[in-house]
Amino acid sequence: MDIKELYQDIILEHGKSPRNKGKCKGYNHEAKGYNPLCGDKVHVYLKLNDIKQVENLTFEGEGCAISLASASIMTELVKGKSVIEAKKIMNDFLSMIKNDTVIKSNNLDEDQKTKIMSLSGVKQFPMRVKCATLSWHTLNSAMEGKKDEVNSEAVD
Amino acid sequence: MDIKELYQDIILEHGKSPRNKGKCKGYNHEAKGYNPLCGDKVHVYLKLNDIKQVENLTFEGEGCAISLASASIMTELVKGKSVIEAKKIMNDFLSMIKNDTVIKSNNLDEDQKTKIMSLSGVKQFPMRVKCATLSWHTLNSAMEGKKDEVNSEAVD
Amino acid sequence: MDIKNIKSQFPIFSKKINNKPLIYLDSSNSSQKPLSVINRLNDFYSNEFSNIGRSIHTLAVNATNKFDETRISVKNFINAKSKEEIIFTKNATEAINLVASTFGQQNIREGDEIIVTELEHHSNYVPWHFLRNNKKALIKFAPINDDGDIIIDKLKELITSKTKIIAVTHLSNVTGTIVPVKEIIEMAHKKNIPVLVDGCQSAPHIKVDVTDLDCDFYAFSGHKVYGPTGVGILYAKKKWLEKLPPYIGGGAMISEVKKDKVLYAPLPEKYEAGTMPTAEVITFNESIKFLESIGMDNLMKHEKEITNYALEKLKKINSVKIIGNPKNKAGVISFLIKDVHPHDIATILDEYGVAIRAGHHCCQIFHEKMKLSATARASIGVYNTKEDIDILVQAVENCRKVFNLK
Amino acid sequence: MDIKNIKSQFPIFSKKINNKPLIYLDSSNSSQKPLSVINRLNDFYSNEFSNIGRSIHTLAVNATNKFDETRISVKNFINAKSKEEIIFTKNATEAINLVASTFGQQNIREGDEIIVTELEHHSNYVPWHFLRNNKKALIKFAPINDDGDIIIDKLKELITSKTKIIAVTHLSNVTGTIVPVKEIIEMAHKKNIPVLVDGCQSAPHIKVDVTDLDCDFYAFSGHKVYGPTGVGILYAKKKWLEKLPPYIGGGAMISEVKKDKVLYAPLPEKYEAGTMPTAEVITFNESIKFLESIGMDNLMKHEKEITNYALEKLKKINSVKIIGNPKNKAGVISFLIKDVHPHDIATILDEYGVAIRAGHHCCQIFHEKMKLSATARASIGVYNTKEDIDILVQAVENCRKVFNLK
Ligand SMILES: Cc1ncc(COP(=O)(O)O)c(C=O)c1O
Ligand SMILES: Cc1ncc(COP(=O)(O)O)c(C=O)c1O
Repeated sequence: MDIKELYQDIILEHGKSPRNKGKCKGYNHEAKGYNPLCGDKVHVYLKLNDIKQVENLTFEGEGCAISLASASIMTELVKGKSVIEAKKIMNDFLSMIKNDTVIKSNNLDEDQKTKIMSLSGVKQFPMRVKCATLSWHTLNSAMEGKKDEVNSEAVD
Repeated sequence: MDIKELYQDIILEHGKSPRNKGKCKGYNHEAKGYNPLCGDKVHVYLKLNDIKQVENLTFEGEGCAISLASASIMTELVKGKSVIEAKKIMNDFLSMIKNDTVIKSNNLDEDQKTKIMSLSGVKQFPMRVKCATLSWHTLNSAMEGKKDEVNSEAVD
Repeated sequence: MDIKNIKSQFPIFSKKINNKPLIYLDSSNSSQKPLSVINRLNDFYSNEFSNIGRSIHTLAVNATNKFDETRISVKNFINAKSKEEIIFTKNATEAINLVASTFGQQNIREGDEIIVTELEHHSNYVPWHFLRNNKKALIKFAPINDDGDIIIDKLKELITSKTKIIAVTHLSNVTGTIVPVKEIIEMAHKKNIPVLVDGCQSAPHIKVDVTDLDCDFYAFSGHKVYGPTGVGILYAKKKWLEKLPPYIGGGAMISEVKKDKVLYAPLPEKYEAGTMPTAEVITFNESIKFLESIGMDNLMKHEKEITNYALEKLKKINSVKIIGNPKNKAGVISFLIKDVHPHDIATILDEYGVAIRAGHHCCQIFHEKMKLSATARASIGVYNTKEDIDILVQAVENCRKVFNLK
Repeated sequence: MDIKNIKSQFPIFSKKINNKPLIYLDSSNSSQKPLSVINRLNDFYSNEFSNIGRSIHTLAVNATNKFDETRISVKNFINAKSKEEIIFTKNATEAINLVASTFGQQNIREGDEIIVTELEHHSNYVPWHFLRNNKKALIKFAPINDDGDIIIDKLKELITSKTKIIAVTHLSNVTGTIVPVKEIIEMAHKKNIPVLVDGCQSAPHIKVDVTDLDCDFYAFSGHKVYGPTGVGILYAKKKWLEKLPPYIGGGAMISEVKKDKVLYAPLPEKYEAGTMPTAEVITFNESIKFLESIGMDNLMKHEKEITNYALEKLKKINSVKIIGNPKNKAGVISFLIKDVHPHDIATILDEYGVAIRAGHHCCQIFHEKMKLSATARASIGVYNTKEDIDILVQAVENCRKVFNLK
């Protein structure tokens, strides 16, 4: 197994220059995530509109290339989607990472699919799966309006 | 090794009917001893006269045959002796039990020597050495007027 | 797994004591370890060792996962609802102290009452005594009868509006009494009083279901359940673990540390400070697997058979007196031999290769109540056989001979 | 003993990680175990297992004696005055909590001050934080400079008439700083302030003499000193152990238990409640023997050589930054690689079989001070060689390649 499978160019690029960083204006949902294993932290800001669509989605956080890239790609993919669609994408993503299944969502274009698939190398590195999933679990928590901090130990 | 080497008749007899039990009148020294390993307890009452002679020596206590016999024999042997002689007997006894040496004291008669030697079987039973020595350490403590409870863990 | 031949799985039984085969009847004190447990420990240190939860290299991640697997096994073993309710400590004593200290800090005020019983091990009394000392609380002792059964009605009478917690053993380590803790818990919960169950002796010997019992806290030790020393387990309902303050502070139990504040980690880490008994916890999974391979029902049946056989045989010896006669009794048999002190019994039995315990078994309250200073105790483990009991009985019969008693 | 070939004594080094030989550079986290230690554990469980201090059968007495032998070895290892000053805990974290809790109970009042340093591990801060919370005490942090040295003059200035205790690490687990604790202790004692030394990193790496240091408390962990997990050690001056209240309550730490009072056991049992990590403590004697067979002087010389070699090589890599540059440095090297996050470094190194740690190493105060969120840390043990360092350096150089950085 080659380490470059994990560190694909898309990941490195998103890791270096993550999209949608910061606190978005008018967010009405938020959640914090924490990975006690490595100390990664993420704070997700979500603006849902009246018809339960993701109008805006940003994040703040510190972490490794994998976690930043995953959060960055997530914001790109989910923005504009409905909550239901967002959850589908998330479930697709999680099962890809964990069970090596393919992306089934039919609401991602090819470019988006390439992006999400670039994270699939993580599945070969079990110790890094949590880095990749933390932001997604945190988004989920924000969508569901849970109060507790997401702890990647508890959800994976 | 025969268990009867430990439980010689003299020991069984002293264990069953220990001599000098109780609190002697006019005692002016006392000490308590405790064996945390098995819970044996002994309380020694000592009356020293002006010329540092053991005028009376008794004990209270609960315990196994070995500890009662040892305390009983001790009171018999030490009564009437000077503190210096008593210490000699004690050291003789302790080294007999631990290092298998013979009794050197020249202030014990044959009968007394037989009694003290009856405890020599204990040296084959390391786990019971403390039962045999507790009352002696406690006597020593009483003679030296120490305040602390004798703890057989600490002295052996 | 054939329970009759289980001894062969324990390396120590090939050992001779005083030139006799080892007859180990001190399992209430600590159990012997099967080969699978010893091998796992060996294997972990030889091939997999790493600290857990801190590093992300291969060895560390593997160890972290294995550690978590034991937590899940323990959860299933006692039927807890979630693995976050399982906290690893160093022994049951620490587990009980954890509860007494954190629960006490938050809930015990001057004049409050704590109920324990006359059957309790020192480890389920001294931690409460600390609260009595520090908080000016009161401790009430639920009395036992001569059979060694807790008098439940009297326990009930002790409950007042000031009662803050009840701490009770599930299985006495002196009389083998199986305590009807479920009944006590129901009674207590009616008055909103939480109950801690000392499960040190129940975990190895009877099927335990903390969800069915509905206890608030349940503590036991790995070393009595065919596991390594150095691991204790606290089960606690999540609502308590979330509400109570942390116990030991340090690495791994924090989520954020600043100069002016400290935030604690989520469960279960909140209660697991510093480097855990990593190898021991990981190995403990094998102990649970060992018990599962036997099946708790089979184990109970086997131990019951051996216990009944032992009681029957011992009762036939004239000078022997069995201490306690509880309604529901497990394989713990404390006894006396007329005119032979328990310590002398222990030494004489040891000459026969028979390992028992003599003393107060960390239950001075019980012994004082029964007006005894010490007892001899033979306690049964899954490896004991009727042949072991025959040798015990022979050795017991010889005690009086050694003492020249008829 | 030939220190160059010492790796062969550690079974784990025959293991492959990602098809590469294991290069273990995470010893500050926990050390690997030599065969003699693993074998002793195996042997104890297979042939000698019994609980200690409670039963008087042959196995129990043997185990009790062996346990005591380790206590004496530990006493000699750190040159304590008597074995009663050696208390076994589950880890260093518990040892520090023991002191903070019992010392705090007796000596800390509202407004009192505790001094720690910016170098401390969470385990030597959170226990004091508990006192701050519960007793309304204050914690003052002795500052460090950019080299990672404690500014002793500033520490001195922090001392007031309200300072009740100083807790300081002997050797930093982030920068490798060897702290001049003797100087701090002298300064503190002039004002009658006791000092706790966190010896977790000094015990494995430098010669420790608690009598010469004159520290009041010294805590360390067995698992970092080539010993099993599950054992910690607290050294404390007898006068403190006699004066302070007990910590954990239960079996074995009592001398007499009645319904209305509890008398505690003499030292060291007073602080050793419940079943101890028996097998672990007994086995730990082999760890000390292992270190003695090498000789701490030889060990220090060897580790110094490897450390210097590593520093020299790493410093030559352009994008690498070593964190801290203390006056007196042991084999703990925290570093950064420009534009590569420490967790990514750890993963990439792991692909080369190189185990390091990434994160805050339980020292968030230090990282905050240095304005870092995480660092990568290579820490050296007695088994590391120059060849290990060569592979580390190669792997580090490759990190930027993997990241497409020039
Ligand atoms: C300096 C220092 N102090 C305290 C600790 C805590 O030791 P343990 O986790 O063994 O309790 C460690 C190790 O993690 C350490 O490096
Ligand atoms: C009923 C009971 N409670 C508590 C304990 C304490 O367990 P440990 O010594 O493992 O902490 C024991 C065993 O000694 C016990 O039998």
